[in-house]
Amino acid sequence: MTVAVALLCVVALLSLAVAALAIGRSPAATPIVYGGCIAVSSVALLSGLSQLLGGAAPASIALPLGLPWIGAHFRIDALSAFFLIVVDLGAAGASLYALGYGRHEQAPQRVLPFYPAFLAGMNLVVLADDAFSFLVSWEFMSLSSWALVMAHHRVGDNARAGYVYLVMASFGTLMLLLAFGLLAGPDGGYAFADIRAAHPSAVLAALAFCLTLLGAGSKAGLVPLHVWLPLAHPAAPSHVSALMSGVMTKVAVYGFVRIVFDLLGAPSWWWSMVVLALAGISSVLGVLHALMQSDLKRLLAYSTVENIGIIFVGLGLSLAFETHGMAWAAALAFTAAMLHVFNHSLFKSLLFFGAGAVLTATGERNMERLGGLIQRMPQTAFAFLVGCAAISALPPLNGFASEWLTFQAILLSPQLPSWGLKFLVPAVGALLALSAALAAACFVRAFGISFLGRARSAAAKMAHEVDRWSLTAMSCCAALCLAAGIVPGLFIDALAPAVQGLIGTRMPTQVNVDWLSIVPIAESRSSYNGLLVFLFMVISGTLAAFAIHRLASDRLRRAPAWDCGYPDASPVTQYSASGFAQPIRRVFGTAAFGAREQVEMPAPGEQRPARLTVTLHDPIWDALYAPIAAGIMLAAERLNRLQFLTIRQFLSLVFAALVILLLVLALWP
Amino acid sequence: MAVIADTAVQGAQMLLVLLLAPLLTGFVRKVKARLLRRRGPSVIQPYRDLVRLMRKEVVLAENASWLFRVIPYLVFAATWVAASLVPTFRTGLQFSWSADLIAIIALLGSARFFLALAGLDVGTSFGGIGASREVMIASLAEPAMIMIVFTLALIAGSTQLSTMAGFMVSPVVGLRVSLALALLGLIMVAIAENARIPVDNPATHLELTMVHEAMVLEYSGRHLALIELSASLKLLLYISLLACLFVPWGMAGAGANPGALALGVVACIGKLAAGGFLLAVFETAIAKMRVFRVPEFLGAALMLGLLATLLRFVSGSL
Amino acid sequence: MSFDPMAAILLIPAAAAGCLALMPGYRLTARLNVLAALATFLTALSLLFSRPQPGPYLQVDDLNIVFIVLTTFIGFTTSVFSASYIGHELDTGRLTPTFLRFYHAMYQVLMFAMNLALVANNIGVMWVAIELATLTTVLMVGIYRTHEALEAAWKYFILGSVGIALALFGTILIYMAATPVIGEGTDAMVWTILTAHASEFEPALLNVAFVFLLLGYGTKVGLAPLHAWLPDAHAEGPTPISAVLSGLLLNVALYALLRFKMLLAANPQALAPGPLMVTTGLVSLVFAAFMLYRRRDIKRMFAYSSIEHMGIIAFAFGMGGPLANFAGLLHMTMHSLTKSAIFFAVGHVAQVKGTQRIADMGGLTETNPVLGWGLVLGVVAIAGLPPLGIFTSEFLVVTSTFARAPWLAVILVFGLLVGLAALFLRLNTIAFGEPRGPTAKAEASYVPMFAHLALVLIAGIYMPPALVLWFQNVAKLLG
Amino acid sequence: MRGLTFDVAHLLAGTLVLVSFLELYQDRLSALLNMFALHAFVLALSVAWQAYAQHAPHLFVTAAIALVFKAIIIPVALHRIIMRLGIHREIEKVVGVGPAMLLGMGLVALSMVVMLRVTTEADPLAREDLAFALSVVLLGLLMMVTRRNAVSQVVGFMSLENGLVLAATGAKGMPLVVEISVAFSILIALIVIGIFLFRIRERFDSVDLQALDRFRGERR
Repeated sequence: MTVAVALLCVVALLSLAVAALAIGRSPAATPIVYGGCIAVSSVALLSGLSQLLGGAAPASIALPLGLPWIGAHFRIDALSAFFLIVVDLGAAGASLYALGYGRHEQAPQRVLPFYPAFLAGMNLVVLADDAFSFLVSWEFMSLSSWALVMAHHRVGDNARAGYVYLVMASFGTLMLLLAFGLLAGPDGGYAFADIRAAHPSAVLAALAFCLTLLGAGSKAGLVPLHVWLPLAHPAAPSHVSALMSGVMTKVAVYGFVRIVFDLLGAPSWWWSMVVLALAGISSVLGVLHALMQSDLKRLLAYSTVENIGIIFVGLGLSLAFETHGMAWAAALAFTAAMLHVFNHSLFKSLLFFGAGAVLTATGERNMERLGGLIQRMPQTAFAFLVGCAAISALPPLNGFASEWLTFQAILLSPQLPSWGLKFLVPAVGALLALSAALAAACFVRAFGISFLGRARSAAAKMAHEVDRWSLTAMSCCAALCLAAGIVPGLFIDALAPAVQGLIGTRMPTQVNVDWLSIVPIAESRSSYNGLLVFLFMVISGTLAAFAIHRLASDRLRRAPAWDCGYPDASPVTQYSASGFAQPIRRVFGTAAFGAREQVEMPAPGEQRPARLTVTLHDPIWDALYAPIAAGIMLAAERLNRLQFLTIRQFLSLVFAALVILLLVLALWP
Repeated sequence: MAVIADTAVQGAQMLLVLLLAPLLTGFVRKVKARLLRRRGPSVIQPYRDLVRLMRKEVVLAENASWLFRVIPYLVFAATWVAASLVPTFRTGLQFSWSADLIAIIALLGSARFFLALAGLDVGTSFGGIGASREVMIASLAEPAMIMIVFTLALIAGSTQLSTMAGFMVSPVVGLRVSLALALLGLIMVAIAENARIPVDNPATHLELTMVHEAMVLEYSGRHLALIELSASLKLLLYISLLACLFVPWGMAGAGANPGALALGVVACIGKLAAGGFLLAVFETAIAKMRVFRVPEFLGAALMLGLLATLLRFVSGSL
Repeated sequence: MSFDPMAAILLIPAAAAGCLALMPGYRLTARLNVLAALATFLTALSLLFSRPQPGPYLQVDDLNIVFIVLTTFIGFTTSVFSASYIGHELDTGRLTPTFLRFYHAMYQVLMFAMNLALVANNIGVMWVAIELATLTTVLMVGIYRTHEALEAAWKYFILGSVGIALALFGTILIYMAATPVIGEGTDAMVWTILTAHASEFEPALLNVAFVFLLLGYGTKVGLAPLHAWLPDAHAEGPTPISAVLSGLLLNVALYALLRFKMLLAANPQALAPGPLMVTTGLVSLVFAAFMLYRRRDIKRMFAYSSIEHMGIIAFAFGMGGPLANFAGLLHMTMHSLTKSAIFFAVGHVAQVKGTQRIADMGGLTETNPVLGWGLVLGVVAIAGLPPLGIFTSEFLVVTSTFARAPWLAVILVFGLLVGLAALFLRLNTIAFGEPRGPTAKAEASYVPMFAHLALVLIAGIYMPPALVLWFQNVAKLLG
Repeated sequence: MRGLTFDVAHLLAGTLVLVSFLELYQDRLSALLNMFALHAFVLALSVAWQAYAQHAPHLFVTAAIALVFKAIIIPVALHRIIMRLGIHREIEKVVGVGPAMLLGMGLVALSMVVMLRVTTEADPLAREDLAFALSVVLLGLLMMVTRRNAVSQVVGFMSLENGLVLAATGAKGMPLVVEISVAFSILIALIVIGIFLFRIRERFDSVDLQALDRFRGERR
């Protein structure tokens, strides 16, 4: 039933796309398409919710599409239902936001047709139940998002971004293709049911695991496959960026979970180590790069890399626990990962909405030219602030809840017998803590530089609050962030069936713990109550305010900023984004991204200003991708000579081929 | 009945930390002055300062935003909640389970987050300096703290402060390498977090080296009062944290009789005094380091924490 | 006498060629051309339902019916396209009416030759037909009389003749192998009889024969290193001819190869033809993928992509087995449709921009949205991205291979990825970025292009069970 | 009688191979053309003999074509062309005579090995003929790739094709032989005409005097 509804929603989305193709240029198209998307995705959302909360048995449908002798199988179980919710919640939010944001689109006919298609693709991936339809929807998702990235192909090097994105996406798809080729076996049992039934040998499973890690990892943006992400996500229109960063990466996580936890069967001991190592590196590298960006949307994209790292830490831990038969711990770690999936989809969408709002208000993405926006767009500023607090894992918001759970999972890991893990897990824990702290720094910078202080450019001075739709979308996301932060127990219970389905067990039920606090293992061991913390802060804050205003003075006088008595001339003298990041760049820079500073000091008496230039580059690009590209280009160059031979030379090629083959025949036993 | 008692104790704890915090600051200042052969201000001077600041009108920069005015209350609330959840004179507080040690650190983290924003709000260069240095310090101090928490949690098998304290008094603990490392690391972090010498100088102004003071430079009146108060609350929090983790003796257990409670309070005050005294001595003995040496200092703390955790992971007995 | 569709698909083009050679005026001739092609297509369709008995010279069976229908269909759509294309050529004066007449006549002759090669039940007739097709295309490639065109035509001519000579030698050897079993005379050249007795033939002779046939017809298929004529012939000839070359002539040659492969496969002692085809296929794929990077001429680029796909198809058939053969057939069909659609698009692009240099065209989706997006869709399809048909076949090829010979599949995937990267690198300059070059409106009929792409799209999503069953039978036939 | 047939056919085929070697040996165009005329003439003889031996009168047509067209018309025409182009003296090879000869030997050996592996079930006459035909074909191809000059390349192609005709006629009762030889004659005629039209003096791939190098695909 639910799966049918979901599929109907997909069909509706696709027909919306076709309709958009027809009416794309007319001004009425924007509200129609986005309105339709809201309606459809909320229906899909409801179906997902009913499946997950209703605790219905997995339902599946087989359609006579795709490969005829297999057909297209679609199935919805708890896991797909959960991800369906994530996808469609994000989709509904983005569409709502786009109702307002989309009006400023210069070339709507380049966005409208692909947007519903993109949503449809993501929904299909989650629903697919055989290798073929999974891959088709997977690549369809990439393709439509590529088209959306190319929407503003004339701006900057967006075209290049799209190119890198498409190549990496196809790489991922081909890797998954190989993985499925392994799992399906020579007689082509592509249906997931068959793959589950056929238990692959250890070697086969290991190979498939690596391929899956490459395939899904490249889509999720796991280091070192992340290079496309910070290029492509900012290039798209902001509501699409929100979807790509907040939702599409989660679909990639779904792919990883579906294959590794569901299809591959029992994991072997070293998988978790690979995942954990990559995840830890991703989280730290991602946030460090985010700290160095001055482009607001690129900063957000890099922070997505970090959060994907956090999610994969959870997944890796649960793999480790599963390997050593500690199902309850595995359940805890997996729940942490899923909770973070949900949370990140919320606050990353929120932040991208905010960035988009700034973009519409000022036309600027560069933080160095922003500032003081809190004065002119207070509501946006507030929503953005909530997002920043959430993503920096500050209690009582939702980011903290999931990171707290992850830490709890790490604290369980000394009981693991494997020595490799004994050394790896603490290191990963340290990396995680480091990345959390750096994330806080990163978002202090993001919010402080672009919303606080004084306007650094005329555009920022002229900014104005954005439209109602966008604000509604943002405040909805903010509200959800708060809700998920103060009552995480409800959400943990909600996604318990998904955990149960994969791990075989689940975390203890949290609802009937008193005061709605969450207790992963035991009261005496650890517990956290977002609600109470929230209440305490509110009460003590208001108490203080009330007391002071009642008993002491509440007089207030506006005056120029003091600043130690220095008359502070122009806004240029405030701290800039790069200046703010300088201490941290000094600390980590040389190691993480070969940062180089050259100071060009004019000789005494010269008039020209001194100049400080900082060069950063991604070591992974230099070490991995540049050589590959160079190699391919070199090979192309060499082979290209064959284009310019004379006919005689071509004939001699034929002749050589003939003689060689004849020789083979002559020498054939 | 018990509930009411517990709630009362919890309330007492909240009030106690609130009242003791300025006193502790004053005490530290006094001791430092004495060590420097100065008479120094009286111990209750901080109370006077606070009251005067409360009374004064607030001079607000023209372009300060609403956030700038909200932040002092936020910071104060976060710090106070954190401080009142750390057991001082009695374990098993009413609401201690509502936030474990990790959550308490995160609460302090959010206080710092907003304080840094405040530094950036007015858009002056000093505020920027303070904020950017503060987040740099925090980005190293927090992980170090988390590592230390891991160590202790792994020893005590819990991140619940009451349980940890309860475990620490029990004889099974004994002397452990990892414990020593954790203690050292925690002290270093505490110094950094409270902006004390050698990381930062609480008494300094108009210096390019200052961090915490630079952030709050634009504050005045009641706002400044709240921030000062939360600073001393934080100091108290860390000292009592050290106390309840490493010298938990004398604390009253859950549901103890008033006598025990009184004893606990006395013990707590004694510990605070001792901690303050040691801090003062240390601060007078050492010189402030350059800002760009701070990462090395904190990096050392982080390494200590990581080492301790590793030891815990590798062997249960260390 | 009663209506014999098998003869009809030969007679209609022949007759049409005759008339077109005589008739003046391009509008009329173009219409007649379309008409004749349509008629041929319809007769071919009728073959689906009423299949005549194989005679000594002609036959229709499961295998070649696929090719016949495909050929006649694309022949028809291409004639529609060429009607709109040639008009423009006439306006710009690149072609004179006399040449145009010649062009249409040749077009039908080509159709005739290809149909003959397909329905031939006789290896000799098939050889003659393919030579005829070669000669016609040579003449049409050179039709613009520019230096480059003559150059290309000449190269094609020489290499083609050598290829044909080799193929003939192979054919003779087959006959020699057959005579001891079947006896002298025509019977020893008739497919139906040959395949029936293949198992008793002299294996060593068959091996030698296959080597020659592989090289001879392989030259026509454009497998590396015999491909040299292909890119230039595509680039310099009129675009409809490029479409027919890529979409059809390569298939016809491939069909001949397949026939002989079946012959060999039927003989247990003969060396397995599979590995040979697999090797040449992989070589062509990887080689063409790398060659794509340095192309500056848009038509030459897509010619190389044809080589790439021919490599994939040869690879698939070489792997053999029901799944791979099915994939090969599907891939061949999809490639013909897609590539001809791409060449339709490219032809209009070249007319709009007035050049074939990639560097001189840009931002096509801005200036001519329909054309631009059509081209993008075509490239997406040819790059093997879902939900278009080529993905289905590539999916089958890769997965079925990976289960049997992982390393081959890895090479295959590598080649695919390299080729895809190259294609989109160029597409970025052509379709996106700042508009470059003249931005006239294209007066063109997009019907054929989008018809093909629609078919490919549908095939990617839903394949009618009848078609699948049919393909599966053929796949079994190919062994 | 059987033996005689065999020997004569054998002899003629062998002569054809020998003449191919002679062609390979020539380094003057005019001399090369004469050699080719001889080549074609020997072919004609052998085809005629096959026609007689197999009692296949239609093969006489092929023989006639070979004699008239290849042994007389084409050489004459080519003589004209080279006279006009004034290239009847020089002839530049890629590899010298010695290596070319050695290569040729190798090729003949190769074709022998390949063909004689065919078990004796096949008609011996056919086998030997095939072996020689294959060597002629390979030698022709060798000539095409070792000569720069267009005319000599044509000659190479024609002797290659002679080998084909030899094989075709060697195959007993093979239908369509006549048609095939006709088809080939047309092909060659076209090539010769092409050379004549485009005034190709140096190489095949230089369609015009000044178009030596410029138009081979896209320039670098």
